[in-house]
Amino acid sequence: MRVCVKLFAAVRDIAGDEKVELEVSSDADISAVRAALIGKWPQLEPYAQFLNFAVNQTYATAATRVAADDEIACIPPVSGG
Amino acid sequence: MRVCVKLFAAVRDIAGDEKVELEVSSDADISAVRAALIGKWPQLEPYAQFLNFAVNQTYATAATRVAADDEIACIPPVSGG
Amino acid sequence: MASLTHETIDLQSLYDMVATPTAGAIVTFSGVTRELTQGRQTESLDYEAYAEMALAKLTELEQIAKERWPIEKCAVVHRLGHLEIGEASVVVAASSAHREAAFLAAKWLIDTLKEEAPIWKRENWSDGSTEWVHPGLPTGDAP
Amino acid sequence: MASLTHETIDLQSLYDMVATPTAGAIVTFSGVTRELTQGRQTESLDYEAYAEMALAKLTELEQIAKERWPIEKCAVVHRLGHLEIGEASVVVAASSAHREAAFLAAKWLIDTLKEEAPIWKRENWSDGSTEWVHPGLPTGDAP
Repeated sequence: MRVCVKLFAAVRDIAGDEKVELEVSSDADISAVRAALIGKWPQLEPYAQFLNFAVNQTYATAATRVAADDEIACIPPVSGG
Repeated sequence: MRVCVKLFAAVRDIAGDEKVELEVSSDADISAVRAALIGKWPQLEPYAQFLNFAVNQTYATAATRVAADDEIACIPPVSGG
Repeated sequence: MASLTHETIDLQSLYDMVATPTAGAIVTFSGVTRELTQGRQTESLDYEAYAEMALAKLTELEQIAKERWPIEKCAVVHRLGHLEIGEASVVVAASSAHREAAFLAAKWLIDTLKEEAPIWKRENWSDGSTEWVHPGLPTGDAP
Repeated sequence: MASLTHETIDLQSLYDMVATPTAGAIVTFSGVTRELTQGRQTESLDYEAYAEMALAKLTELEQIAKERWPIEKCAVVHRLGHLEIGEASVVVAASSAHREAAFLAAKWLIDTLKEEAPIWKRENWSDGSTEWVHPGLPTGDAP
């Protein structure tokens, strides 16, 4: 299936877009989404372990399953405040 | 000697004046000033142990000696803030 | 930058007093007149001070706070005279490079001024009676 | 009462949001753009957020704070977009009957939003370079 992932800050700058489409298997979880993202942008590889993800605006774990219509976002380490 | 004592809040209301003159011995300390104050207004007796004093705008102890031209103040328990 | 005032305290002006390019954190504390104190209805308050000593004491507390925590600046202003419900009786502000120090200094300043500054409040209760607040004094027919 | 804004944050309006007749204490925390960060000169900052989630997260933190401490109200506003030195990037306010709770809740809110809110800042250094701040990411030729 095809999922859409929102990107922010340095990750968005590297990918050059605020939103990317990734092809993942129909039973994909966040670890599969992460792998697909790194596969598309190998420059992100050193940061892979530091990237969190959110599904439908809630922090997800590596095992969180995703569906094609989920709102998925890649959340690099935050620095608000 | 004659010393002048500034009064505040409930103590001032009881004495009816914001400034009182008290007659004390020439080697008087704050405990003597306290005793002279209570002697003049026996209604203050229940509160005597709760009354602090300041000499020249600094908190004093019972043993602090006073002079005729010192600025002496009776400081009942504070409630600012 | 301690002061006593009979006017409404302006929070923004306290903030501006402690703002500085090296400060990344600014904490303010405002003490506000409440409607209910231990179940009794307060109509208004009056504050009075031994003004010269109170100002010296507040200035001394600011100095101690600056020695004790890595703060950039701090300021304290205490209101005197008649206050209606909801008005601030005291505002403390502290600025620091990192937030911990500003929080600790502001907390210590308000805690300590409440114990040491020669300032008193009088509760004007809604039943028409008034009462100087002297913590620890025997109650009942207290002055 | 969480919000995100591209405008200057008004401290007084945050104070007014949490003021209430039962509150005797109001604490505010302002996070301010500093001129120097670890020795480097900052020219300005830009903040961006995953806005919908950031707003949901700030609202959730306000709820948790209200459950954890006896506070009356709390409010958080985070600035987005371009900020000059000295401007507030975030303001937190909390009110409570007694001061302890307002201090603790305000401190927890700023500590926790810095860890959890999906908001990022970009340092615009005085040498003309810019850098997204991602704590923990490998440095050097970091993105």
